[in-house]
Amino acid sequence: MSHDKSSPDHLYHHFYDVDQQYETSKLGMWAFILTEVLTFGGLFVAYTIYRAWHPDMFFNANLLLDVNKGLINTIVLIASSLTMALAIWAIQLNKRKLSLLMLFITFLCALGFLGIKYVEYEHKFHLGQLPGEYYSYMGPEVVQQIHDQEKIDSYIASNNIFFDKETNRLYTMNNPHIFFSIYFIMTGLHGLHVAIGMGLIAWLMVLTARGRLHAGYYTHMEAVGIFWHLVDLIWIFLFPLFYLIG
Amino acid sequence: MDRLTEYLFPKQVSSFAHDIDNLFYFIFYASIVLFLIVVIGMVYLAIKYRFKKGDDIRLTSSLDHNNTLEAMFFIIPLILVMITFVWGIKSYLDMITVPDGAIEIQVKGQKWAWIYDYPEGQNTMNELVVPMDTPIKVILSSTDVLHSFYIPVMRAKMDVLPNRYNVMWFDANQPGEYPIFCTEYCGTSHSGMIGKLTVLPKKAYEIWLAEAGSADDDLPLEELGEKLYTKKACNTCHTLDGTALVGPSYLETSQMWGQERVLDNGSSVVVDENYIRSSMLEPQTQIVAGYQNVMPTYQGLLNDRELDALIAFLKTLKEDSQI
Amino acid sequence: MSEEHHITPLKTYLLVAGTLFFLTAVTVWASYIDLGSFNIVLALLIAGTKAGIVATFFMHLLWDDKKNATIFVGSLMFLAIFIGITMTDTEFRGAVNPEIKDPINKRAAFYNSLPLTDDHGYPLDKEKNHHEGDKDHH
Amino acid sequence: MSGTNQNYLTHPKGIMSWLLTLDHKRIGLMYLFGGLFFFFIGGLLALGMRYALATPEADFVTNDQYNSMYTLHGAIMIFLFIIPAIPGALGNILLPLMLGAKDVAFPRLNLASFYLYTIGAIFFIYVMISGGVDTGWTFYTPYSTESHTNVMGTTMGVFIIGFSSILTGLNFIATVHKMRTPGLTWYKLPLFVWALYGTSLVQITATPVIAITMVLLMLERLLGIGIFDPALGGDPVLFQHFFWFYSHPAVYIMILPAFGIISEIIPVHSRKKVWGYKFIAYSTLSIAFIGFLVWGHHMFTSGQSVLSQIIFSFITYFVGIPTGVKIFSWMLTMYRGQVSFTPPMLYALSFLFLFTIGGLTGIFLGAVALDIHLHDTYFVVAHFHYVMQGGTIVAFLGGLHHWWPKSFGKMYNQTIANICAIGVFIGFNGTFFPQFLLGLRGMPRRYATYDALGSEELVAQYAATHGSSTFFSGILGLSIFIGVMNLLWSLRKSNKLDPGTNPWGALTMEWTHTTSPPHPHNFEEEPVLEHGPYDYDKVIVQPTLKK
Ligand code: HEA
Ligand code: HEA
Ligand code: HEC
Ligand code: CUA
Ligand SMILES: [Cu+2]
Repeated sequence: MSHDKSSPDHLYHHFYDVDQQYETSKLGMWAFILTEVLTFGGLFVAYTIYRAWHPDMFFNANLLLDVNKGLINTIVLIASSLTMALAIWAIQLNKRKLSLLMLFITFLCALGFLGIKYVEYEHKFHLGQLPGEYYSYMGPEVVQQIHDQEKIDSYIASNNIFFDKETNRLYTMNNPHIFFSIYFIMTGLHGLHVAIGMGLIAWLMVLTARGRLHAGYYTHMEAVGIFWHLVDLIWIFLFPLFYLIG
Repeated sequence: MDRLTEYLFPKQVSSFAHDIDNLFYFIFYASIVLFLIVVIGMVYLAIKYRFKKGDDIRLTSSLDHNNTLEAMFFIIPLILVMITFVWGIKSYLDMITVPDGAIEIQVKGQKWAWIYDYPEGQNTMNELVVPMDTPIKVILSSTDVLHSFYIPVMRAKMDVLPNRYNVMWFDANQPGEYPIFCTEYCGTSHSGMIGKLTVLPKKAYEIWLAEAGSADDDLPLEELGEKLYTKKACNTCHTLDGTALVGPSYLETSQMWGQERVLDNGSSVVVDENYIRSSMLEPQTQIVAGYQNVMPTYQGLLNDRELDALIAFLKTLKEDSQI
Repeated sequence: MSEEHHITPLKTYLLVAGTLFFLTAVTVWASYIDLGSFNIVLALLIAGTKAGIVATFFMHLLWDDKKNATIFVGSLMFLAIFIGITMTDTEFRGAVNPEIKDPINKRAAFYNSLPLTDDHGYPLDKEKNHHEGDKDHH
Repeated sequence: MSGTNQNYLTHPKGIMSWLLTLDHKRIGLMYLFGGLFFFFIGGLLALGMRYALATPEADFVTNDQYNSMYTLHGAIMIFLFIIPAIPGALGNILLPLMLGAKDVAFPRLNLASFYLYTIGAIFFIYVMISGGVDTGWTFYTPYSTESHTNVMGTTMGVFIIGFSSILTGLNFIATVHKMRTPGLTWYKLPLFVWALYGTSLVQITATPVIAITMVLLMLERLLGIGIFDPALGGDPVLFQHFFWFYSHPAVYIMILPAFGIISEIIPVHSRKKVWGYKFIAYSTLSIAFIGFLVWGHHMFTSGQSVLSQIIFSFITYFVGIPTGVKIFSWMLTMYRGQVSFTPPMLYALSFLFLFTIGGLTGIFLGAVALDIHLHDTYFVVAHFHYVMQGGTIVAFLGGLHHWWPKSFGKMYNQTIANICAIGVFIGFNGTFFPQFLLGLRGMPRRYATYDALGSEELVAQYAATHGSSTFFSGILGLSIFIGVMNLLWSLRKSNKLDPGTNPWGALTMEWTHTTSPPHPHNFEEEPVLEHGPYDYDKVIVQPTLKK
């Protein structure tokens, strides 16, 4: 090899020096972030267009989401972003223990996030607020009050529920099942990213604990950090788009 | 030019066809010029500067740009392209602006036939009849997947979407019979989804319209059935000679008369008038084993007499085959 | 090599996180006052600000090679192209021929959904619906 | 170029050293043979289709079989051959060599990318065995959500190959930015590198969208999410936006590497400085960018809004201008050069001829009013074969002949190669030119039969044109086949070139600074740049092989 003898062992043979390697990895990571933005982007397009087409559907269906849980999750994710950043800060100063602790907290936050999501999903599954064809939720009141024609009428007037006199059947207006399709796909894909992020953070913890990462070499952590902040960044948009505005 | 048009294009039957063909010729001749510049230039340069036997390998010219020439690379295409754009859009706007007083015909695409509903209530299948020199506005929709309604002689085409309308218009300036194609892939018999456009002089059209739907009243049932077999597009899926296409051959069905037909859910049903009738009106309820649930319903497209006629026709097949 | 890399002071990080929490509170609060269509604009503005903060500080774009920031901004630009041009279609259909503006049956939308009531308006038992209402579109 | 005999083909040895290799050259070769294999399958399907179309009736295959054949033909050619395999093969082998780098930026990612390609390919093979798929390579909903064929397998395959493509793009971008040897500035890069760079930008920006589109399509089938399905209130036209937002830029993933190849071949074989270096370089980037703004020109009859029709038509034309700049520059490169008619040069010249036809017919299609007549007819089929087969594949074959001695240290029979190049040219024009006529006369594409058009005269007309197209497709297939066999035959043991060989007297770094085939680590010493890639006005390198 053409490296001088002093080159550290974490330098791959095809780079000239550690700096080139670090910069290259970061550039690669950012190119990857671009692909992530566009993957989610496709879903944001679907969201925007259906929202523009059916604002009332979004408004009504939005009320079925639990703002508090969304808010807690937002806070949890921002906190985890902070600890992730601090983990890098700590490793840059060679505070390995602190870095490990920060990673661990990040990991716990991620777990908490998924836990809350699980509760949310579970509740929706139970109610039949499912994507697409499987959507079956018509609002709790409807089921109870259904044999009272007047109440049906008032319900229809207020809630965009359509009662078809010919077939004598109830339909929800404006396809909330599509809202739920988009909701589940976007939050689901985001959740998948959180889970992948957890795996990566666990891997970082192992590397750090073994002393493989240190102030002189922490590219992995920097890259995972960027990924993790992206996960946070996407949630920053999902939260208001699904939970807050209708 | 006319000879060329005759060779290159189908007839020009709509009022905008001529304009579109001319747009084609404009791009065509401009392209030929550009193409010849590239090809003649290329061949000339390659031969002029070819490396001949016995030549020495030498340093070649360092010439690698020429500002005027490069500017031309931009400017000339830009001009050509802008003309094309303006022309293309102008013609396009003509093609989508439906003139007042157009006859509105509803066209439904379904696997694999075209169904036409006339404003006066007549309906036909696979056979579109229109008067000459009258704008026709077709309102398209589909009952299943995407199709595309294409009349080459009109230079008109529009996709047919489920749960959505699309609009297209044309006017015919020559009587005659012309093909209509489906140009959006829609399954097995996509290439069989072919309709016929008949352009009649106005008078003849009125007579046709008055008779449409009632014209066949005096035919005997079997003959009417035979006619409906092609008219209602049964033949896209059912043959008479025993080969199975998308659906079972009528010959097979008629030979099963009175016997048990096995359905795809394991049960079976006796082939009789009622079964055949429900096969046409509610085909999705009883699916013959080995076939898919693709037959469209003919509810509303066949009246009682027509149903009887088809059944009568079916029954004749068995007898024919026994002779 | 640590000398060469920028080390962000702890204070910055804490400040950034504080701002993010604060903006979260603001956006939740803002969602409870009715501003009409301005609600969504406001929410997106706040989200955009938060995202910008995350990218510049947490993701270190401020101190990085400018190429990385370019890539990131580029990705947003392509997303904007995707949304923007697609909407020139979805928002303007039917400008010439109004027939094509809306779906034929907005509700059809949901016509194969499960009927909740039987023919007399009484609720049906859910299990049973699931099988009936499935698949068959017509 | 010292005399050590070590080269990447023979060192290290053993099957595992290939399967687990991190060497970009070996990965490139694996892509090459994978790609050729699928080219062969796709080509056989094409010939089968041509045979079926020679007569109007469905006598050779049934409708369903035909529909499956054209879908697999299109999908395999696009997703398994020209998108991944060409940058994957020539790009991988050459990019680091041209940059004076020891490898691409992320060798492991590179191998992962190849394996993703393999997994995707396995999905396709599974689809072929399990009875095919019949949606067309465009997967339009709602047909694709209800078709009973193996749509899931195909979309899964496309999804996975999409990731492979993304990883390659990402890798190349990092490589071009960070791995150049000192002194190799942007304007000293060979134009092939610019082309790969542009390609990679398109790959990473467009491909994620096809990935998510495929996911949505799969979910649509599994769960009926309703976003694209009109039966559930969705919009099928929206699917087309999603699909073409990827697939239009994807046609530039296919053609930009070909542009790069041509930009290498013409200066080398004309022994002349390339004309308008900067114009060619920047036109690559502008094509890549403008390519993102025109996807709707595939949807002119879909019922999208009039506003979009106008916007898309307008921008479509602008792709033609930077492309034209390239074409004229290549042509003028020969001016005052020394042109030799070697096999790569013959392919390059026929590229100029064929691609110009293909590109100009794209302009016909960009004119909305005319496209309404031509959309989904054989005119479109002819257009895209002129650009893809006549453009990309011809350039690819040229590139293969150009760099074959570099990659393997073997020289093929040049006379046979020249004959095949001419055979491809004739066979190709004979196959696809008649299809323009078919399309103008209204023959729709994706038709398994054309026997019942309601007009005997029309059927006879179509049959005659289809017949001649089928006849020439035989010549085309045979020429490509012999051409490739000629290359493979050169690999026999007895045939060997001197490691220092530079058969064309080229000046780019892969020829001047390393052996043929190259050293496992590319360069024995750190390469030092002595001249630009096209300095034929300053430097003479004797070609080691004379004709
Ligand atoms: C390698 C792939 C490739 C390339 C490079 C291109 C290049 C172009 N394509 Fe093509 N195209 C396809 C592959 C490709 N296409 C495929 C696969 C389909 C069909 C998909 C399907 O439906 O299955 C398709 C379909 C397609 C359509 C849709 C047709 C339809 O379905 O109705 C259109 C419409 O605008 C179009 C236009 C163009 C244009 C304007 C270019 C331009 O980039 C061409 C630019 C080049 C030139 C213009 C020639 C050289 C320039 C000069 C000589 C200078 C002078 C120029 C001017 C005056 C403009 N293409
Ligand atoms: C790269 C892209 C590519 C290439 C190269 C080709 C090549 C060919 N194509 Fe294809 N084609 C498409 C992409 C391509 N096609 C696409 C995308 C569609 C649309 C599909 C759809 O509608 O969904 C299509 C559709 C299509 C149709 C229209 C079908 C229809 O609409 O009904 C036809 C009809 O003639 C056709 C013919 C051919 C022919 C004769 C060739 C010939 O050029 C093939 C000649 C090649 C060979 C015969 C192979 C030789 C190879 C070797 C010998 C390699 C040897 C290697 C080893 C031995 C290891 N193609
Ligand atoms: C799109 C293709 C298609 C068209 C058009 C079509 N059919 Fe069918 N038909 C089928 C298929 C597939 C079956 C078998 C599955 C089933 O029973 O639904 C079938 C079954 C039948 C059967 C029962 C046959 C048996 O052997 O049990 C009858 C009767 C029938 N069709 C009559 C008609 C008539 C009459 C028409 C025209 C007016 C028609 N069909 C048009 C596809 C079609
Ligand atoms: Cu209907 Cu194709
Ligand atoms: Cu395109």
